[in-house]
Amino acid sequence: MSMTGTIKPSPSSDLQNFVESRSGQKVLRCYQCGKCSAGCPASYVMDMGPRQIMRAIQLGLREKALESSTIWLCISCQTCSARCPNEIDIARVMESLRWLAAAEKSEPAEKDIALFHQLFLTLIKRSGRVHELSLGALYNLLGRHPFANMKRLPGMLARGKLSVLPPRVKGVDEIRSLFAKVKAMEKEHQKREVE
Amino acid sequence: MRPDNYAYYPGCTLHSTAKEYDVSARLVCHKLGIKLQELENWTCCGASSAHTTSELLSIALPARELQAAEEMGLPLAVACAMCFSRLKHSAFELADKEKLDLVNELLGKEFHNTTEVVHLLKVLYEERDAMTVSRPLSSLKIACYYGCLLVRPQEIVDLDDVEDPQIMDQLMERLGAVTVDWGFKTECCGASLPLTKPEMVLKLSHRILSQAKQAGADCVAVACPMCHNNLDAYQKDMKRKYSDKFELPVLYFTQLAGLALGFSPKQLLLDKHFTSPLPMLRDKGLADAGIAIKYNLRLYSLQVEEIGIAEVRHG
Amino acid sequence: MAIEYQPKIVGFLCNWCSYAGADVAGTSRICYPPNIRIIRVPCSGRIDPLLVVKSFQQGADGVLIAGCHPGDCHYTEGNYYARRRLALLRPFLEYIGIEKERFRVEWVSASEGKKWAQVVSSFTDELYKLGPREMTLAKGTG
Amino acid sequence: MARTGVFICHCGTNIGGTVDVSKVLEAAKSMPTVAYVDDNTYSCSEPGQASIHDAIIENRLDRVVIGCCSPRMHENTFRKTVATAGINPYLLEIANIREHCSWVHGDDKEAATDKAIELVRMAVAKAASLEPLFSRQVGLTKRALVIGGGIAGIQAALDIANADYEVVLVEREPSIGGRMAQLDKTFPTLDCSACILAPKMVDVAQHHNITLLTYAEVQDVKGFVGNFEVNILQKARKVDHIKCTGCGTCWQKCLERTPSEFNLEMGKRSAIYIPFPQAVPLKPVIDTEHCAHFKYLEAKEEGRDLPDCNICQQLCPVSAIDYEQEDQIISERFGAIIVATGYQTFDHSVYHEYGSGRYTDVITGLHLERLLSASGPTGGEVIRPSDGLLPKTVVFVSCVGSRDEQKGRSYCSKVCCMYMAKQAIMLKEHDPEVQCYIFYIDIRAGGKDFEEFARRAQEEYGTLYLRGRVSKIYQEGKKLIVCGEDSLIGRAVEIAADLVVLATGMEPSIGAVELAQRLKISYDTNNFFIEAHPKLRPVETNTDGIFLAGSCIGPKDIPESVAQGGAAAAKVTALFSQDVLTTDPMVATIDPMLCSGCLLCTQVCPFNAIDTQVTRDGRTIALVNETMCKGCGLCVASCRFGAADLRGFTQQQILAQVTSLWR
Repeated sequence: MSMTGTIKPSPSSDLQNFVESRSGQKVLRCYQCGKCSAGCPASYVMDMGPRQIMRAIQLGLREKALESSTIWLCISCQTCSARCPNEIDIARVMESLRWLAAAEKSEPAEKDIALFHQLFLTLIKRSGRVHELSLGALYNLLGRHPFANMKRLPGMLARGKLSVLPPRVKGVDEIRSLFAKVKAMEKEHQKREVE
Repeated sequence: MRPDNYAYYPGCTLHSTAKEYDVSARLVCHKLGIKLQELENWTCCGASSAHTTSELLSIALPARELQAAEEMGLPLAVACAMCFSRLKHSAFELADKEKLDLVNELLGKEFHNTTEVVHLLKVLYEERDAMTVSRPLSSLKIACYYGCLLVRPQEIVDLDDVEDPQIMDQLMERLGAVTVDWGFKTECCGASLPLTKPEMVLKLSHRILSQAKQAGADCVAVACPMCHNNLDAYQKDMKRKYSDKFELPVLYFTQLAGLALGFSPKQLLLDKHFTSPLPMLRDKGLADAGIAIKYNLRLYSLQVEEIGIAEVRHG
Repeated sequence: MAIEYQPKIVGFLCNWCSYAGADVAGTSRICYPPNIRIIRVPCSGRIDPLLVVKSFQQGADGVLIAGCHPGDCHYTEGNYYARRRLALLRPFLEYIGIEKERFRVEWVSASEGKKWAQVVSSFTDELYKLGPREMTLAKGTG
Repeated sequence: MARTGVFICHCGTNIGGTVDVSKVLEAAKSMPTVAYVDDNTYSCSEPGQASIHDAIIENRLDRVVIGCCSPRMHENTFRKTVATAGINPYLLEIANIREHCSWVHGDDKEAATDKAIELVRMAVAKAASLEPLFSRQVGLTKRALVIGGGIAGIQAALDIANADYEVVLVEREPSIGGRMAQLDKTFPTLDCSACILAPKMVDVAQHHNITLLTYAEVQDVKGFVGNFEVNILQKARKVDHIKCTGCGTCWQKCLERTPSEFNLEMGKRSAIYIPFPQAVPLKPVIDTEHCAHFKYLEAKEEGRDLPDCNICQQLCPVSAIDYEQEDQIISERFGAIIVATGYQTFDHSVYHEYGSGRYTDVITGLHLERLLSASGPTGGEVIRPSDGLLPKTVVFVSCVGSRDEQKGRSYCSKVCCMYMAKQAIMLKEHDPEVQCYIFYIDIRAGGKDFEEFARRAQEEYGTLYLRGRVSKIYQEGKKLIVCGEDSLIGRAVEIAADLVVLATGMEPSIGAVELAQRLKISYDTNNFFIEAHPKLRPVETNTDGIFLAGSCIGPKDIPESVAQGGAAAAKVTALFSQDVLTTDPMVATIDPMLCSGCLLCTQVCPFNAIDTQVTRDGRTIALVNETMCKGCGLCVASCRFGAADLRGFTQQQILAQVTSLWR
């Protein structure tokens, strides 16, 4: 999405409606003071601060919001929500934007983080719990940064903090069907939204 | 009348990287006559990944555990701040009848969303007056670090003030320790990003540690495995990056409670940290062997029985 | 022919707080259901229980009384008398077959335009839920 | 049979745009007693009133109903109108079809019209049973009470006194002067606050028409316009101010030292003290909590042993020190009251993210005023409270306790933007090496020469304005790290400051609510007092004879407070220019035939307005004192025999309104 050229503000856009209905937050309450961006631990690596995301929603700039790295770099620490003078739960707004981005399968600006979450869920689906060793290994393999974060591995193993074998839980089949049902439901839901 | 019997949800990390949190929690609760019954076949709460990608999943996964606890008819004690947050959020969302029906359909179970979710910190805090402190931490200056997920958002987790929480401080003071007044109790440490954004975790965690140090703390007390990992495991890298002169041990509040109640550092797995607290504990005269307890950790269903004096290692 | 049920509310408002509060709702253009008919009285303490009973007898679906918050009465203590007097009235209303939900006493200050709108809205909603009164004692037709 | 005229006002489109006026007129025609209907674009306008006046005469109307705005707005206007047409002014009834109808049902024109018709019908029904009323005349006490000795109260007191009426000025603190006395310079002119205030304070002290009661509080208020009875608590000063010459020996020789409230605890004062050098009256009070003598007495009570001290008593050349002096109640009569109780600064301890007092070098704007002031604790040298060093980097944080719903303060405190600019300028004047940063959300400089002043702070004094609200302040070594965002560039900013100044907002002075309840005036959700009309009656309250001035109504700067002080004074002098007051005739009546003499009414009446009389047949019955009665109607509702009734709101009239709804 080009950062140059003029923008066309579209008040009370679909984007705004989606965010407001899914997050329960009133986007227009934001008066752009920037306390959120100022306190956000991740803002310095984001392409837009939380304040700018709120603005993008107010202006109805769909791509700008959904293609930002911000929504993926948000750690949900909720510092913004805790301090917002207008009592907007900005973390929830971010959350709702991620859902929309995921639903629209729009290319995530932070592929690694998206990948991480995806693997995380895959592991849950497979064994019910997260096996950190596998998580790390898979992430490094698929993320094409084979040696990321290996420093601590020996230490972890030495301290018996990482079990080599993934845990086994009886509830796994339950979990798998749960995942399946959720997927189906969400598909259904999206269809309805489209229509 | 506070319950002395809880359903217990350790969460994934407490069975691997945060083993010591699990063990110390169980030991302390045992000593206080609080029964922790681990949920059978519990599964992951979905952590940040679920609520990042799917609203439904982020409610359904924790709901599964809530339902299990409901069946046991017990309040659900949680150790990990992330799990705590997710379970609380799920319960909060499920106040909406529609969502509850949806989730019941997903789980294929009767769930009425009656489970009370409590964090272990709150459990011990409620217990503080009943504790018999055999090894006061009086020589210790502690910076209590709560992290973000434990206290936010107030209207959902409702544990303590979001900017200046107090209950861990009060608990530590009850155990004889001195707590420092500092401004970083709830600043974020980088949460689940070490894998994806290590440099960010370094920056944030370093700032927290140096603030704790400046406030004059001997160590930091935490109540969250992620916080612990971020603050404990990366101190070598911080030294390199920020040429820090100091190391600051990071302990779980349950380990500190364990010390005060007389367990030995070894029993509390205090030797498992990357930044070893043992030297510090030795200067403070808190490292001697405590009451000997024989226990084995196989299957993580801790059977504990107190026997004689001699220190016994765990199998 | 069947006309759809439109609850009619008689509202007795004290001049100094609640009537002014209702004015503020107007000046700030806060919309609320049109079912209420406001009668201005100097003080909630002026409201004779008889006026409430009469309103119901005439066919009111609900009666709302609003005055200054306790402690804020323009006449020092009028609203305290009102509170006690109207508390005694409630069981009597039930006795003569009027659901207690149909009678409300609220404190609305001169600045609480929003609260006034909320009070009227929620009361009106409740009366819609309750449905029409069976006119046990009413001589009016409602 | 009454002949009622119904007039419906369009109020431009305010009513006409929503309510179908023609329908209302049509319906009104068929209402009982209605003899004439008409509409006006603006009934309150001169042509509008004229047409009503003429219609009354031409159609021999004897009742008037006007469907328009709230009676709280124009009832008096129209009473005058009908009076000019020869009808008793109380034969008028207003149907509030604007505030209670068109403005709140804009979403449903049809429903609004139906409702308007019913409101008019109710009014017509009531009008039919209205009776002519005649007001009485009572004398008035031409003395004014001014509560609060800040700049607004001082101005009000002086103006009334200069109009040659007596004034009593009551101030809670030992000296008048209020907040303005604590300020160093004033924006945008930069003249010295004390220098322009002190002369006025002296005028007050010396004025032959002003009685100054400092260290005193209003305890309770009875009565009504023209005749208020007020009890004032004069706290014991332990110093006889008649004898005292203010020579200063006592407060110079006193050995005790305790934090000075006036200097916000940054300096110390003696136990017998005047709060600041220019204090008026320049006579001390003893703070018994910290005075060694009183501590000794207390200890003796409890059987403990403490050294006694009475240096002040020994050294006082006129033996004015009176340890035995007690609190006393002063009862006075007043015709009017002006409330000017001002503001206090917001307590920032709820801002944990700013340290909530944890960091000594995070101060408030008012602290900085004291540090800048030559009469302040540091003699005008701005130093860091923690280590006394001179700050070179100073960061201002705006909107602390303003525009922040999360902290329960939604309003803008109005003066902060300007005082920050002023303080930035003054800091640079004091020390050219100082660099000031101001974090702001908006620069609100709406006032004469304000914008120009704020620009000077930036252009001439190099103050760097950063647009964003600060999220966090923490200590790093000797520096304070201030974390904000520059929202114009869209990046987070961190500044290492030597001194941080929180621009804390204004909130009503402590005790405002209690005072409002004593005076029976209303206050808003932020506890600011409510004016009778925000636009047209800005210094009146809804209680006749009680007026407001200054920041007790809402945040204000000095010129506005002075203007309001003068305005309130003008209202009072206008009131006092009359020799008698006409009372509201809407008072209670008691029917001697129905009165059983139970005298319950005498007990419930809040104004002791019900006397008793003995009838010819020897019965003792109740009798309303019409000058005392305020027309609340409590007696009416509590009279078991229906003997009591209230003129203008009679049982019959109200019942008529009710029943008209189901005709």
